[in-house]
Amino acid sequence: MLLTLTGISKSFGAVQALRDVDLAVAAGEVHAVLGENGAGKSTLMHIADGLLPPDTGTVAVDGRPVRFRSARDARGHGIGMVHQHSTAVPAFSVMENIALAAGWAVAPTRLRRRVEALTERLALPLDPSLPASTLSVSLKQRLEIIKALAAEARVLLLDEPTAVLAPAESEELFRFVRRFTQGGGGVALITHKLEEALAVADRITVLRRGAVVLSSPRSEVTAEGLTTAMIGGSLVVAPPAVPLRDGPVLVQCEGLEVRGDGGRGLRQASCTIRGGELVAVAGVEGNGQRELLRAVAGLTRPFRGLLEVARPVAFVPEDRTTEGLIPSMTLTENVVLGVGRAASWVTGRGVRRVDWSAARQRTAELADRFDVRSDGTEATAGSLSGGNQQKLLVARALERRPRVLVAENPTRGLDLQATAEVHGRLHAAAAAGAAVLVYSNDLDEVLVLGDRVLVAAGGVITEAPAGIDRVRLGAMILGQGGPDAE
Amino acid sequence: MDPMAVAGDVLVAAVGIATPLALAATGEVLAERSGVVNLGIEGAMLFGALGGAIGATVAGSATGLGVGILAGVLVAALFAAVAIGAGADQIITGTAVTLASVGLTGTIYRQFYGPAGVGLSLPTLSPIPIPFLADLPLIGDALFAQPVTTYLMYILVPLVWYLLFRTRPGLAVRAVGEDPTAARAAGVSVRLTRAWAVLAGGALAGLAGATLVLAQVGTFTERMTAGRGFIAIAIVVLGRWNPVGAGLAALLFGLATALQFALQAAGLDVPYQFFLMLPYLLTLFALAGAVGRGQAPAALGKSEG
Amino acid sequence: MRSNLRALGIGAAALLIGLFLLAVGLELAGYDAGAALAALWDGAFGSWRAFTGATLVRAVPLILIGLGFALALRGGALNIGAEGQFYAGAIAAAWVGVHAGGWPAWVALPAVALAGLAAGALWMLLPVILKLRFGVLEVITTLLLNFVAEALVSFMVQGPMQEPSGIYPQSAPIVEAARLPFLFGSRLHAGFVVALLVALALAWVFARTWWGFRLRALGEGPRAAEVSGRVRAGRMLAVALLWSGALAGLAGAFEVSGVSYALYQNLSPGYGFTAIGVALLARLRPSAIVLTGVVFAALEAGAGAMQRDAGIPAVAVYVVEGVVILVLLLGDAAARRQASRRAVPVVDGSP
Amino acid sequence: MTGRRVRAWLLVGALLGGCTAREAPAPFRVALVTPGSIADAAWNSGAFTGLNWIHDSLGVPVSHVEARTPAEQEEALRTYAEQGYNLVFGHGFEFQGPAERVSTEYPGAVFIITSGERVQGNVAPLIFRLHEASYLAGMVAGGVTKSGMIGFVGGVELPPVREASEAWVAGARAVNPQVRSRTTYLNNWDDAALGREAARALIRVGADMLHHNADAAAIGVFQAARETQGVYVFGANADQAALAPAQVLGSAVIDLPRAFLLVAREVQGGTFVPRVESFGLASGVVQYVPNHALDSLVPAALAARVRAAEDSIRQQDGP
Repeated sequence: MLLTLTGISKSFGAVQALRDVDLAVAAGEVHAVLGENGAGKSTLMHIADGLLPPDTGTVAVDGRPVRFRSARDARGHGIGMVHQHSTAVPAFSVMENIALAAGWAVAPTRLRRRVEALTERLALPLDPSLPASTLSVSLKQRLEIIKALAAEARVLLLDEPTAVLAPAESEELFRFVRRFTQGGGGVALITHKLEEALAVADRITVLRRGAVVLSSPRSEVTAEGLTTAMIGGSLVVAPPAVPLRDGPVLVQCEGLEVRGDGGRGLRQASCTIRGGELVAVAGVEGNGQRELLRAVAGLTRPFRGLLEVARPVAFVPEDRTTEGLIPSMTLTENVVLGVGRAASWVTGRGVRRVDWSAARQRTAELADRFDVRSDGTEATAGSLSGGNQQKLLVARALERRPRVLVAENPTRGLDLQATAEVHGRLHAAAAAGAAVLVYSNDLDEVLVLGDRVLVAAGGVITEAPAGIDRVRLGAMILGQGGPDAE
Repeated sequence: MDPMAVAGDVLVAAVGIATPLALAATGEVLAERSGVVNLGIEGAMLFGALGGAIGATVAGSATGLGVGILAGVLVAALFAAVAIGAGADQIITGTAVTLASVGLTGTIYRQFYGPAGVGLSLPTLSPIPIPFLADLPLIGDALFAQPVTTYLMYILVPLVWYLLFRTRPGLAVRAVGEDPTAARAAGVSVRLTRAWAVLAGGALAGLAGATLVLAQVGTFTERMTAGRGFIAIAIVVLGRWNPVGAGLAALLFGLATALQFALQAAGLDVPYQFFLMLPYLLTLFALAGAVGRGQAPAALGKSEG
Repeated sequence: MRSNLRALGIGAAALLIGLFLLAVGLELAGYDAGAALAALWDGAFGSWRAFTGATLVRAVPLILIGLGFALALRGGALNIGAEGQFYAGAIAAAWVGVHAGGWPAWVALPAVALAGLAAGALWMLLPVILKLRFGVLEVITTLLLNFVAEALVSFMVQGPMQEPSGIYPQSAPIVEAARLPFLFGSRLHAGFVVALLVALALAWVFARTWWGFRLRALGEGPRAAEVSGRVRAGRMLAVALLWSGALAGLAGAFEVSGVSYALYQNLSPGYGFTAIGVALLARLRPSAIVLTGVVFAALEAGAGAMQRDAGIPAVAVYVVEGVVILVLLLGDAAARRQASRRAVPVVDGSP
Repeated sequence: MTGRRVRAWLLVGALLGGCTAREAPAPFRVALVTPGSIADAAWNSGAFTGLNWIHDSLGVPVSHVEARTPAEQEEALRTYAEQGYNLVFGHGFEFQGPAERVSTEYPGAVFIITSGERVQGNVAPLIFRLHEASYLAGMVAGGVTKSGMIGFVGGVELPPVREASEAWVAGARAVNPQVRSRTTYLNNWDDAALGREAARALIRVGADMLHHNADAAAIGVFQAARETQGVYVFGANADQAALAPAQVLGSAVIDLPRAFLLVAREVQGGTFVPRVESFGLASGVVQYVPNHALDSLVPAALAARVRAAEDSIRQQDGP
């Protein structure tokens, strides 16, 4: 066994994150760790990676017990973590990032040669002198892998690696994973996607609420069995509402061009969204969809072209704690900020005042209706769990009674139950006559959610044909053919 | 009068004035590259000056430089304990450290040299002309006939540049300043790295203070740094967080100050107060012209804890 | 409410620790610490005269500048150039006050105050423009302008505003009508009441108004505030900074029209920097700034008394001020750590 | 809540005010208020020494405080008067106005204002005509200079500073009408490094004789002179030959302690009558003190001329 975790428990205050968990990664094997968000997968990986010490239990490498005091320690033992979000320093070049992670000397000429040799050997090409901030999402992930392997990792811990990738990119990643295991390495693949685990893993372990509920070879499990193990019960899913096809046009854009922050931005978009429609955008990060959504939400000014959006517009940003909520402020304050001065609790002319007791009351009602669980309206937004934060964000967006609702990755990091609830709210908003525009980097979510699907590729927005399947949509977002391709 | 000679002399003064500023600013570059703004370097300089004076009184100039550096490190350690150890706001901590330093140096000085503070007069480090180089026209004297502290500055500025941009510890310092989370994931201890950077910055600030005493005036006077630490921080911004840039920016400020006195001494019929404003206004406009938003270390000033 | 009490507790503890360290230091240096602390107390609170004429008079600029500093920092902007804005306000106020001959007090006094406000804001204009147009940090620009302001005052009192005999580096005295009336038959001028009113107004702005709320949101979560679409960061910070400068300018105006009655070069003993401590000790809360302003003023008034009655170097009080702020920061950090130990960390590698 | 907290605080102050009234004053006490640090080796430290002399010679309690701003200065005078001090020195012209205001409230106390303006009630100025000594220093400079250029470094442009600089130039021109002069101000009394740069800038434009009135910052002027061959410097306020024994040709000196003691004796003895007390060369309180180690640099004829001028100024002053 390359890596063995035995009897691991970990708690944060009153919360028991892991309870007596065992996990082993063998050479030549992909071991999938499956579970919902909050099941304890990340905590387990952080213990394996040396970022967190376990309360009890042991970590062993090659059968010998070890105590990691830091991530560097773990790396010294051949454990390499590939985080879901890039851990590259944005201002550094690719090679500086590799030097930082692997402990290599910094002298530029030698470093470049060394990096080039490595990427060639791994068959993962990457220009050493590019700044990390300019890399696409999949190249950022590639950099993460190269960083881990530069430090001579024998075990790779992959944390939700496909969450931000297009299907073809995922395929490429898994081809690399197979090469790596064939070369004698071991892989722990953390995921909440069943199909992925079934497709790639040699062995599957399911975590639920911090405990192992199932662990067996791939050959001995079924999709149904895994679902039951993950969720531990049946899901409540709101039925999709029937869209109003003939609602008024609420969003209209024509030849729209928006400059991005350093990237290419949005080069060309023409679209029409009617009230009652839920339109989902598919695309790999950095292809113009972010600029489209933010222009529709009124946050960035178009560079060129026509854009007409009915008011009021509400926006649910992807990053809940820096762009969405202010963690240090209370629920009430966050609601007041989001709803704006049109709210009933903002009174007076000239010097506008806030009637806090009215705002508190309304926040309490919203929290109740949207099932936001907290220590009350005066708790800080930072004290909420991710799912409850997202529900609060959606609640306050809807409180504006928007005619247009824009949401970026509205279920990122949420568990299945919370995801279903958020989906239900979005459908309900459309059913109530709003035009809803949603971007998700999860193709399945796009297909489940959208009445219509728009595709962002290379800064150009096109509409996907009705009834498109996952494979063709995957090809479209990589700009490989589509209905209009010449 | 030979205008070349006058220009050369102004340059000599400019380099002299720039030396402590460049030293302190280089130290601050180190700290800021690690993500820490240390407004306490004004205090560290002041303590460096006092340490330099006391050390030189007891055991000569070399000891003075050593004690000055040590005093700067101690002040930086106080700052680091509060701002990094406890994760307190850096600007506020720096202000408090400087405030306390003004009080403490004043008190210690009076304690050491009597309540009325005898005007102690220490031998200063005299200029050491470097053979051949010092004979270069115009810049020879300015650059190569200076006290040893200026040569230390010539060594330390590129050294810190090399450290930051060509070595692993430097890479760690910059990583911590750009993205502490990423640095931690790479196994770099954020607090420890920042603490070292701040302490090294304190050492340079202490050396800068000692330079004032030992290479320039030969005595300590209360509040003698007169805001040079704050100027050094502006110089860091002007030098775009690069030791070499900071060295050049310090030279610019030194030149403006030297010019200011040259203009006063030239007996022009302009109120001298406008000459006094010159270095500061020049720095302001240089900042407006030279600074882009994207230059600062991304995690600068954000306490971590 | 409970957090208010705890903050007050930490503040008081910081003060006590600072004083304790002062006493230890003084004993070590061979002074009589008991006599020194007694003198400190006497000089600050020992008599009605000391309390009003020494402590509260000093508190006025500290409170006003502290309020202005808090106003800007609540929105996330650091104004450490209050010293310069103070002088700008003093120059303008003295100019108006000297030329207000024949005006009734009810015209002259508001004119002086307005001149101070306007000049303080004007002195902030360049940093605001540099921040918005070029992205130059206001910390640096406001600081550099302090040095410029000092030279400008020097020019004014030697040049265009010098008193008629042309001998002394000070302006002519301002007219009687432009002098603030005294309160309770003491040396405390009416600027104190204005400072209290400004504190109340600012507390109300933060707690009750839409603008104040958005400013706080901008300070606590700049990205979220902007993305919410309710806050235009540049404009809001510009307004907050200009008011911050204006309040420092008002402090300068009151120092001229309530205390010195003329423009001098050395009008401020560093109010602009001490007030930073005042505002931070109060955690930027206007009501608490009144309290901490008085405490810091008392420390400085007491420092004079320490020197007068116990022979302690007056600079020693800076040590107390510095230590009080440092201890406070440590207490804060400890409280934060305790709070975060109870909370569940976000487990994605970032603390 | 705000209001309540503030009211409580005010109440505390009021209560304390009532219960700690001061005891009756001791027979005779003397106080000094300086506008800056007494660690300046010049203007302020001289006054502090004077205060100590008073303490030692008259055996009376003394007290000192630094007050940098107009507000603090008036408050310091008022507090001393309130505490019953009989004699208060305000060490600088800036104390004149505040002292007059305070004096109306406390007619019993005597306020002596160094470099003051006029007599008003019990406020009396103590004027030092330091410029008479600076004039003599200028004469020496004008006679000795080889470059024909002399320089002056001022701290802050105050009346006594300007007077000294003007007298210095006049003295030099009396000996050598061709002498050119330059004056530089620092706007600062503490920054010795700047003082040095200012002096060096003067030396660069050819000044080989320097004089100053910049307190602690002037230490840098001496440093600059020590660094440059052939440049000589004249001290101010105190005999500063020790700061640069090979470069200081002489100093324009005020014997502050002696003047302070003279006044204190009178006030203690009850013979003091408020008047403009002005000390020049004639009194011996203001002196030009040559550095005899460098006498060889000053031609005998020049030295004689300086002595003659000194005598004639003394005569004019009268006894």
